[in-house]
Amino acid sequence: MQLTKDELIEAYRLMKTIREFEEQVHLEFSAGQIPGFVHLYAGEEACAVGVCTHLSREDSIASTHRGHGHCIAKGVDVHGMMAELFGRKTGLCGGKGGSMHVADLDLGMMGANGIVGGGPPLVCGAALAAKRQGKGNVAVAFVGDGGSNQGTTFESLNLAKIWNLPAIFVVENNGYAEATAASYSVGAESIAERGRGFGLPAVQVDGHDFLAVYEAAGEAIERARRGEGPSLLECRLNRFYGHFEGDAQTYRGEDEVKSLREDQDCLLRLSQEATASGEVDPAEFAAIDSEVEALIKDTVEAAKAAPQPDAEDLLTDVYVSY
Amino acid sequence: MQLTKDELIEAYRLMKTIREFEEQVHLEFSAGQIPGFVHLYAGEEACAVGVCTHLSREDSIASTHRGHGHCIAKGVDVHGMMAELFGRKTGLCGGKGGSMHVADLDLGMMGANGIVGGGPPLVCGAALAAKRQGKGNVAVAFVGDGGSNQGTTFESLNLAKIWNLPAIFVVENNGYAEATAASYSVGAESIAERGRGFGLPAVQVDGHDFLAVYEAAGEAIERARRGEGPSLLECRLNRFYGHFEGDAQTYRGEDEVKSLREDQDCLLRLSQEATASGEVDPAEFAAIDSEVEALIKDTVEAAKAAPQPDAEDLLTDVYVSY
Amino acid sequence: MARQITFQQAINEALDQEMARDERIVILGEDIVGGAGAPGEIDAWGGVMGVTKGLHGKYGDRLMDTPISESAFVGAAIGAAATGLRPVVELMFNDFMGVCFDQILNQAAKFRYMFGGKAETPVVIRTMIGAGVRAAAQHSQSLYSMFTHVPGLKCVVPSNPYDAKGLLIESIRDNDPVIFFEHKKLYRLEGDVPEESFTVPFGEAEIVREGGDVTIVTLAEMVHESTKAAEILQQEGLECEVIDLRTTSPLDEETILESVENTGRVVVVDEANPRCSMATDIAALVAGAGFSSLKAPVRMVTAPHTPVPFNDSLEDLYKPDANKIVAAVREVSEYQTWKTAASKS
Amino acid sequence: MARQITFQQAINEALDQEMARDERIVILGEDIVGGAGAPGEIDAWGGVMGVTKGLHGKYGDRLMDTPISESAFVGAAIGAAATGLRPVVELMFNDFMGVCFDQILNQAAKFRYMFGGKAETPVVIRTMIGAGVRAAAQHSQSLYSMFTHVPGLKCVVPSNPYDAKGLLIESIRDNDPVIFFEHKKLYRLEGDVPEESFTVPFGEAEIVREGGDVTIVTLAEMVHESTKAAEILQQEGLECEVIDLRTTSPLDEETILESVENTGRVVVVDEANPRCSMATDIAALVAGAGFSSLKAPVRMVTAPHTPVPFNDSLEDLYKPDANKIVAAVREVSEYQTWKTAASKS
Ligand SMILES: Cc1ncc(C[n+]2csc(CCOP(=O)(O)OP(=O)(O)O)c2C)c(N)n1
Ligand SMILES: Cc1ncc(C[n+]2csc(CCOP(=O)(O)OP(=O)(O)O)c2C)c(N)n1
Ligand SMILES: [Mg+2]
Ligand SMILES: [Mg+2]
Repeated sequence: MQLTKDELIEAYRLMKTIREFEEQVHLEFSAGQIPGFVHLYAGEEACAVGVCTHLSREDSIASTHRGHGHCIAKGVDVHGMMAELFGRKTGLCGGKGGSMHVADLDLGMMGANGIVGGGPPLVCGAALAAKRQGKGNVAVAFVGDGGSNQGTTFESLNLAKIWNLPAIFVVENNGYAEATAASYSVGAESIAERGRGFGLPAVQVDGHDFLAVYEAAGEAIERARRGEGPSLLECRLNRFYGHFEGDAQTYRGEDEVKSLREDQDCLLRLSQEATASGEVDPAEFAAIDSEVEALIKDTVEAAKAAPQPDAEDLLTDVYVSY
Repeated sequence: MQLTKDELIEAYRLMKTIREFEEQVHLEFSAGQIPGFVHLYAGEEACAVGVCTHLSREDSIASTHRGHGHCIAKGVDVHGMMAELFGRKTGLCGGKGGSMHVADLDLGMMGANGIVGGGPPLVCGAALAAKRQGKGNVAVAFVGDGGSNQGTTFESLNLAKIWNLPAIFVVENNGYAEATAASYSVGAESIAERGRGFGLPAVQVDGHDFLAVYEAAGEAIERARRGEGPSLLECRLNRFYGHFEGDAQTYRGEDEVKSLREDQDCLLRLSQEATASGEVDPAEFAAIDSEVEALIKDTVEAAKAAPQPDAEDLLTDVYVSY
Repeated sequence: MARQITFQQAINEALDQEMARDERIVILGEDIVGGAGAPGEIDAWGGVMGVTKGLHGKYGDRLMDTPISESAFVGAAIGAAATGLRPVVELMFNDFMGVCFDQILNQAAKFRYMFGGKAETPVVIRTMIGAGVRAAAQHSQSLYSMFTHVPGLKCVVPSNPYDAKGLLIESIRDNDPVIFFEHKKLYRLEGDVPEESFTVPFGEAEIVREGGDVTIVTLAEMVHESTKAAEILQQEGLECEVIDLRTTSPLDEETILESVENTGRVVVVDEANPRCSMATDIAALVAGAGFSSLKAPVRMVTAPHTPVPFNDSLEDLYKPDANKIVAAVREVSEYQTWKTAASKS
Repeated sequence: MARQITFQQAINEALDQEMARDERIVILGEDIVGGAGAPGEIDAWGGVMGVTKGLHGKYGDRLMDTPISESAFVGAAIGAAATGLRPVVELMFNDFMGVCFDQILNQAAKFRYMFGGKAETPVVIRTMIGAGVRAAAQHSQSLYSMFTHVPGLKCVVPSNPYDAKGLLIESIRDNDPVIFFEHKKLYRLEGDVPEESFTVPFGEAEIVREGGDVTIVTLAEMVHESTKAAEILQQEGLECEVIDLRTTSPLDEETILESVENTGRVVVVDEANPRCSMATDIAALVAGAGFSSLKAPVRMVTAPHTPVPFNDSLEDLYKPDANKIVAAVREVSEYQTWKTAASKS
């Protein structure tokens, strides 16, 4: 699987967009501008982008509470997303969803999900729909290491297997579920190993390595497109922020985040590799960086200027007569 | 693990008691004497007895909808059971439970269960209680091949593993969940294999072979008693009757049941082996057979003669003031 | 005379006609074909009650047996609904909602609202309710009140073959998640059902019997006990209006309130447990919007606040029946307020 | 003056005192210690709201962090309760009942009855309810009506620190499964709480404010909005009696009915969705046993029949508040029946 230079640059742009989006959300949340529960994806960008680069809008993904990265990687509009986080009428969900419920069904983005383990069953359904439609589409469930312990996830692995569904389960093992270490909560040798116990081809990759994720995801997705059934992909990676915005992170090691930022930054790694090999000029990355920064700044400003929902919106989008 | 002759005879007696209990229930149900949903254990006796022979009343078991065999193997009173199936006041649950809810907490029998997958979480709890009490007791969950697909079961395997609980998951793979073949519903190579994916020691044994079950269960239970954590034991066996009483069983192969009765009868196998080796005189088994037949006949007669619950019983054993 | 078929046949026919009409419909559930992977007959069961029997022969792999993984397959139906199919999923007994409730409560019910109207979830969950077959505490519950409590779900509780067919077709064509409750005691009930396809709209209760003295509001199997009670009471000169809700969400408030305006006296008959229930829901409606017409306390005839007992006679005591309904109607009809006493004198 | 602590501290103290008293108590839940297996601080969280913080230091492995496997660990708590322990389990948000409801609905709630009284299940499930913190549709529900519907469960809904402590201790000592609902907006509320151990009995509502004109029946956080409303109304010369249910199952019917006997006018205030709810439950009680005293329609002030929206102003609109309660009380107090009109003249 070879990436063209344009594809690589596009992947970098998406990863940078996620990073910048999250950094700005972090600031706005700290400033009290964004309400509710917010979980940032910064540090994990290579996974979402490495997987979603293989997908078209006819393919589906279901996400988690930590959903911004998956949305952006799937092509969801960042203005709509930012406005949604601010709860504005112009948000993707009209301000009724917020960070944990960003969705764009038209783009095959089935929603972030406030319920850990909520997505995998839904993805079995999307994969079933894809299979019946017969156009070679696939569906991807993103699951955390914590979510990998939920019964719904296990059931879905088995269902996808026995129905031979074009489903891919991408486990983002960032080492923690809230404050609990994956080494404590996952009894198996690895989550991939557990997947193999269910009869799924399963591999573990370094989730900081965009190219590694890209390649492993490509294989799993191609297998699914060929009608050869589901796979599990365990990406080992790290989150740069706390579980949610506001988390003091005392459960982490001293300097853990600092050293992650220095040594395990998937963006840095991708750009360094690409510039070291001479494939991309550093200036090109720098140009993307400023474009993206401007774009995200604009989303924040636009969101702040956007109108609140109308009072009547409380009663729309649901059957109500009482 | 060597069984003494007395132990072997006692095991045979229990197996025969289960068989005879089920045969009589089958007749009484067909005659319209027993109401409700009834699932018979006939054919699977070696499993319940092979496992429970290792247990004392301080050890716990949780059973399934097909629970009569587990009850008898755990020492539950057959008169109380039969009366319960008939819904009588003298039944173990005062007639309020029926076949699917026979329980005797005093004997560590935590109940048959009408919910597939209901038992494994409960067993994690009983195992936790045993662990905290520190007397080397264990808890055993019986699960069907169908129940092995329930999310609650998977979660329990992981929980038992990470908490290093003295829990044993005995999967009774009788090839069917209702009319659905295990070969269809279980995506993994085997249920034992799936258990290993969760990090549990797991073996598959011939569930018609009492001695094989006895031995494998003994190892798992001893491991748990020593504080070395949970295991999974997959017993491959067969049920002689339909899924429930009334099942026409058209999904089964022609003569499937007939040939099972001839070739895969765990009772026959045990008695033949024991008599062939000269360890037990056939007359001893014959004597047990008639004792057991008389006993079970008596349970039926006693149940029929027993009183119905009183109207007031409707409102007892639960908080009610409205 | 019109054609008579059973409640069960009516459901089968609705599924059949809709599947023929719309390719996107698939049916998922445990043994809804039956015999998957087994050596014997395929389509061996058609579901545990045989309701879907025969459809596999016509529609092949549009019906799929599932493992006992309710979260996964109910969730799959929901996910498929959000991405282009129109699944009908069978959750064998409504008691099993416990192992898959999240997908209904937090996924299906919430999508449309929380995604700002950008999602449709046309899924139907067929499930069995009801006591009366000695199936004991875990297979006899009537849990529709819990689903009715949840915004975003529609809840259907047919009492007869005609409604079963018409409401199921309506459910399948609806773009919201619908929970379709089938009372296990009704499957063999026969009734007139047109052969052609038709729908019964949501939110329209049926007045199954007119009467000006007391209003009986009820649903599902209890419609029949209520009608029986009304017949007994007619002998005594008491005319009951019996209202069959047909759907609990949406609820036809008007039909209830209009009837109460006439009668001023209400008995609600609900087989389920009493607290926070459909019975209290109707009673509260009447106590609010219907208060000015009320001439007597609202009486609820329900199961007691206990699980369902196994024993036959206890279970019979547990369930509301015509006798209990008769007693309740008499009580409210004999009730004299200061106001009614005054107006009579 | 008595000692003041927060609602959250009251819960922590109740757990602490009971754990010291009874070895059999264990606490299970996600991050109820926090930091299991992690390199940093142990007891890092004490639960997502810090409620159990500090207990690990005293009681060590009697507190156990769990994986995100609610069915397994809630079920384990239930199984342990049936075999000799007295577990308190934290289900982070009550919205997550969907992934573990079977163990509550069909196991814990049913054991005692369906085993003919031969089982006890002394388990407490602590869980968070309530809207108001912009947590959106899946983290803001108040689902106590579903649990109240289920026979075999007891349901506790404290509104203040004193009750939180006394009711939690009572819950832990009770031999039935208890669902203990903590409103997330109350954790920081301060109030007088004795240092020593004490219990508040189940099934005894509290009259938090006396008044003869209108009865307001309410629970949890809404007690405070109701009190606020009562204060506003007092300015207008309307005296409200505010009743805090404290437990919804068992329910203190007498206190409600006695109050209605005095006032004849009732407003029920419940933050949850309106259908088949605690609001309808109380309304139905009053429409039945309280009917003879009723002088006006029973008004329910509840959330609308929609999921909880994320946006601040929509969420504020969603929740009942003092203004809405004031309006409802005015409405029922101004209502004139033929009877009351007549009796005045
Ligand atoms: C069913 C359910 N249980 C618990 C939670 C609370 N919760 C939200 S995120 C989270 C941790 C998830 O960990 P993981 O799956 O590893 O994802 P990560 O946050 O690391 O991306 C928990 C426990 C929830 N939202 N849903
Ligand atoms: C949660 C749940 N789903 C479905 C059922 C209906 N049901 C009862 S037994 C059964 C089959 C169980 O198969 P298996 O676990 O293999 O046990 P066996 O009957 O073969 O002993 C099913 C589907 C149930 N009781 N509970
Ligand atoms: Mg994680
Ligand atoms: Mg089986």
